[in-house]
Amino acid sequence: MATTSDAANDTANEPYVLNIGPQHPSTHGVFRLRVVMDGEVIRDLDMIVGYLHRSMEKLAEERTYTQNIPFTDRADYLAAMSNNLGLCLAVERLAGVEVPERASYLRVIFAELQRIASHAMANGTLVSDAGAWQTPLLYMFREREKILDLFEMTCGARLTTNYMRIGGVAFDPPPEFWPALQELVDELPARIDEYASLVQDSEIFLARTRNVGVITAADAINGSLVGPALRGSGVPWDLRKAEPYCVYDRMEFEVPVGRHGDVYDRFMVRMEETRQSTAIIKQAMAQIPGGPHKTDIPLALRPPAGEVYGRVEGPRGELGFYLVSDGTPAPYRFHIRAPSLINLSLLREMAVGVSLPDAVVALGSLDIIVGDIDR
Amino acid sequence: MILEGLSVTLAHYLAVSGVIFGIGAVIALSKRNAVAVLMGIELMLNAVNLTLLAFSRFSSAFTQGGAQGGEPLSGHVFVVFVLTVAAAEAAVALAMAVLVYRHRETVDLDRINLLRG
Amino acid sequence: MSRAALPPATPMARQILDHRSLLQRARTLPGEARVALALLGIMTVAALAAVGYLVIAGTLDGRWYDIRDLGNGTSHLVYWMERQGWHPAIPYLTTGLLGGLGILSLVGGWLVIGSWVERRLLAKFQIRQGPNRNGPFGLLQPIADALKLIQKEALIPIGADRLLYYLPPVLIFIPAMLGWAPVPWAARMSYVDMNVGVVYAIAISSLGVLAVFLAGWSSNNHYALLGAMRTVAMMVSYEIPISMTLLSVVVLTGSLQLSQIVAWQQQYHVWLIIVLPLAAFTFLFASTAEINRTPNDIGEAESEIVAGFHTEYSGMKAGLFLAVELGNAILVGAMMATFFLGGYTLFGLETWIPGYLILATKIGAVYFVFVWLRGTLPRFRLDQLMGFAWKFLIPLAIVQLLVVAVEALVIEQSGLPGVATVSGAILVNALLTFFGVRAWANAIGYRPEAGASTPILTTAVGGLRAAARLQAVP
Amino acid sequence: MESPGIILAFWVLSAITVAGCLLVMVARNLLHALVFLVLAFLGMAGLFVTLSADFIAVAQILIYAGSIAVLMVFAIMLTPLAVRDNANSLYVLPALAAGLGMAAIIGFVAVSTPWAELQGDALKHNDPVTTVAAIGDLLLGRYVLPFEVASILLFFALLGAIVLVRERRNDGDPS
Amino acid sequence: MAARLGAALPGAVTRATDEWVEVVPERVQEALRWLRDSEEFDAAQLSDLTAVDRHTHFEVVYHLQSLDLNHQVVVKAIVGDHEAPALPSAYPVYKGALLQEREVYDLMGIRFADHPDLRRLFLWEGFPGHPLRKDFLGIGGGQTSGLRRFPNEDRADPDRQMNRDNLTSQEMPREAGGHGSEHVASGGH
Repeated sequence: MATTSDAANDTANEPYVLNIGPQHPSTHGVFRLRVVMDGEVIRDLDMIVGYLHRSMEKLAEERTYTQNIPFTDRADYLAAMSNNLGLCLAVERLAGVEVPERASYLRVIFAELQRIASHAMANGTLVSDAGAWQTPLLYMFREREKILDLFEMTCGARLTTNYMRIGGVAFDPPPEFWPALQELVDELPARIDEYASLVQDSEIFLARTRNVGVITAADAINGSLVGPALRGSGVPWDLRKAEPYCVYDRMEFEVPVGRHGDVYDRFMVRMEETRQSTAIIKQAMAQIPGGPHKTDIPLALRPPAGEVYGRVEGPRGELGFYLVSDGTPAPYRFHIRAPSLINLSLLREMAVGVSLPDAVVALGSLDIIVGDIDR
Repeated sequence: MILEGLSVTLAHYLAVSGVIFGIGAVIALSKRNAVAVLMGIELMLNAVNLTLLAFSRFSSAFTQGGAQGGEPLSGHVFVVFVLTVAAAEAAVALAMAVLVYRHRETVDLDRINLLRG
Repeated sequence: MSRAALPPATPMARQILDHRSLLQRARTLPGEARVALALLGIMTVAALAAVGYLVIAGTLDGRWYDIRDLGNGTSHLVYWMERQGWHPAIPYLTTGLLGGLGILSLVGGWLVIGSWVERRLLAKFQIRQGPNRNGPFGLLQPIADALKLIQKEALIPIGADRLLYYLPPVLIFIPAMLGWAPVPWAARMSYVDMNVGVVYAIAISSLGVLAVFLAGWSSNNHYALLGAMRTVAMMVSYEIPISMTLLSVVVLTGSLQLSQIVAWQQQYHVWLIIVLPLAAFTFLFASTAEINRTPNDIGEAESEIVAGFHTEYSGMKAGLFLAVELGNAILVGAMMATFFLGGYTLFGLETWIPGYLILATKIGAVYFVFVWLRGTLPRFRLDQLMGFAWKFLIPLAIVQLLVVAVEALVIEQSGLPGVATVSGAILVNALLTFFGVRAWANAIGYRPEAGASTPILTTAVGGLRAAARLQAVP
Repeated sequence: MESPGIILAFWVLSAITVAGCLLVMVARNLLHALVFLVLAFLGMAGLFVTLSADFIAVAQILIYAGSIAVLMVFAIMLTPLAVRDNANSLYVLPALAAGLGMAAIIGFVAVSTPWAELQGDALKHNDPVTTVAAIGDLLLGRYVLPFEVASILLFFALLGAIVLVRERRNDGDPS
Repeated sequence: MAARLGAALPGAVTRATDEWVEVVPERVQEALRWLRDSEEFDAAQLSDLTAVDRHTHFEVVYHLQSLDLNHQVVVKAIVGDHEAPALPSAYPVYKGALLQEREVYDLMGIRFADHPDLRRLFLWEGFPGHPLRKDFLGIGGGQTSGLRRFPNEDRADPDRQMNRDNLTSQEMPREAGGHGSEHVASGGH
């Protein structure tokens, strides 16, 4: 509430500390913000994570490379496919494994499906954070459900897919998969438009997200932001374009870039990315060749000693795997560059001095996944 | 009926009003907290309101429509003014309490002795 | 595999029609039961037809057993008691108790049905099923909820102020019930048709503030206190536009009595929402703030402060808060219907249909709007809401009041026919609403955010320099 | 005023009001005191109803229980470090003496004065009268000058309160 | 690249391969700043910061990314002291190092000088050891990972105002306003 800026007063006033989390509707997991409030305005903010820490990087040092793939499912549990892909690409580069072309196309299809599913979740929860009582979220879940059905159809799991393998993918999709996928990509653009019409022109949503949580392009680069958070600030940086992996160099798509760097821009970038992803899937479906879906590799793959930093553009941005090999079947060092964690670097700058609802929306727009933060 | 013969007269209302006024005065005089003092003052004003309304109701002008020259509802109008003044006074007094707190970090009236230097 | 083909989202009405469980169950009944059910149905229809005929034929008009007006029954009861020579207190108390029971049971019943309606409707808005397990269409769900709430443990937070922690669930219930007193359910049918009905309604609604504050403060929880302070600030601010708009209504209709306001609308055959559209909007919007509903539910914004002032309440105490929230929505619906939607009248139809049914329908319509808003809109921020109240609604309400004062004078004293003057007032107010709102919004610096919000699409990649290049292109 | 309802109401409401006032005096917690104060205000509104002052009663609820109580809530919450207790100052005994003295004097005058000329047929007359219209006529007729003065007073009170508690604008960084 | 860096900052580069440059640990901040500001390298973003335990020493690895030029620069700093490793912080150059350095400190135990807020990130203050070190074989000190409370979590640094008032009750000191149950600790104080 109202205080003056006197030093005497500041020390005399008890800070009003609010613990947002670890169990809170807007932290999207067991994530905790300890916020010092002055009325509605945030004066200081501390982030407390680690409630979901499983020490994945330590555990990985005792397992073979293939055995580590399921860990990546559980790091960013809303983008398991992209995480699988990141690790597999890194290991393939380290060990020099060739990937069949069909597998590369399948990887692109699944990674893009995963991106749509993840963005649906991100945007849905962002609108929920802005106060819409779950309606937009459930609209987006409608499409996400279908994508998860496709995952289940292919690899038997909906969330922790464990689908990619070093040298390809685990299974070729069943024959029923392709018509279902065709149906999905045919209806997706209309569904995305429907969702957009529900939210993006809503005057209240604009009032809540315009000029909130603004990050300038320079700050975003310096603060190591990646993914939609970086692109929302106007920086056209997308690893699929910058260093194309798999077969992204054969796809035609565009990178959406925001204008102001606010919450609304990040929201809109995600919306546009789902449209682009649909286009990529369509192209991949048209181009996909036959052939094997996997190269055979030794059960205990022993990459030569050395190190590699492999990365992909996951739904939350640059997902890197820094692997150090000493020639044994298990990695000597296994480090995940988690976009959710590093995107939080600027949270304090975004949240201090604004009101609590704005901070909640800003946090929601960064699209954090606690499994990815804590690993 | 049990209540026969227990009719309520003007004196009853005045007595109740006197008691409330007295309690209000005690609160206003004895409390340390400025807000509590204000509560006492509001109670005293309320007691006065009760008196005014009682006189208005029990005066013969009330039912005879001012036949004897008095306005029947003047008491009510006075009460309206008292309400107005009370609201204004409460707003200003509470603003002052907040202000005093901001400068002196207390609303304890025993410690607010600016004039003592 | 089978899950791959989910049914597409269908419109709400279609989904309801597709819900065949009741009919399917009816088909499995034994033959006798089906015959009995059919007979029962035919008898009900016949009885309704007979009553309808009697009502239309006028043979039952004005008698105590006239179903159109429950108030007649009560007045006959009073006359009967007076004829017995009993003490006047007895009929007084009897009718008081009867009316109280009537309102309590009606509101209670509505709470039960309303929570089901809200959940079902929201589910339909959100392309899901909603409660459908308990009873037909999940109709018994509210009872199951209530049972669950009652048997939950009543937690008291450590450090809570016990007295003030126990009081608010009860305190907040009182104004929610008292508010029903002046509502006219039909001609000559309201609990207390007091002279100062409008002021009474405002005064009663202002009592809830304190209970909310005490609930938030006594819980010893920062979320609760924040929610309480937000709610208090918002309620206090929005009382002013509500009072202002109701003042316009009072000035136009010339009465503080709710039945007279309805009578005015009946007399001129026009609803006040048509005469005073701006006031009606202000009242609806401000009411959502008063009763903490979307888009103004910042007092219990679950994404920010969990549940606001009742975060720490559990069991039936929390249930009471939720019930009051719903009850307030219905009460506001009743006020809205009475002030702006013609109350129990429906352009002459109230002669044939009981007035309370018409009023109930209108309340249901307003409630539907509330649920609709909740299913659609995001939430404002506190400062935006406050700004909207103080910078926008209050000045416009004052202008509206001045205009209405002149119109009321013309309608009352010009001697022109009511059709002409009221039509003129409708025209003037519509113009005021349309142009006044736009002009004032422009004046305080509101610019609609149209266009320019879509992202830039590019195929180039790069960093800061590329970003500068992209932004430079218009 | 001999209708049993009114008599019963008077005694019950007086008891509530006086009890509320006493509890305000003895409550240890300022917010408890506030709750009892509201109780006293509501009881007072009930007493007003027994005096056929329906408009004033409703205004009492609106202004005292609704607005002034909320103002006090704000004042209490805006002074967080201030003691939230309702302690007595050193002057408790003189205050008690003064208050009791006042109550005694008023009570004595009230009971001992022969209010005969005021207790004519008027008191038997229990018909409720509509006071709103009459009050309005009086306010805009005979008492129009005080009415306007009151409105100016309110305006300046509003202005004064805002000016008093306006925060000094500290531009720059908010932390 | 090593040559250019060596020319700009004499004595900073110790070793260079095709893939990375090793710099003197004390001068790593300087080297990063030069790389960020140089027109030629334009290493605008710190995309990854991590460390590798080599039993005798630590390698701190910086992956720098130039977005405009679309190339990656890898810088390594070899920290010789395995017992109490320390290094200048990259935070003054890259804000993105804030949480990554905290993570490395938490899991590897490398202290970054002039980091504004060097606390453990995932584990609680007082957790015995740093788990990602190769010599970390289990939690010592009689503690288990299944602690009911996170000890000392809220008392990390008494100077920080935020920690000081964490568990005091709001404005009303009552009997259990202190650090009571988890309910109080997580219930919004």
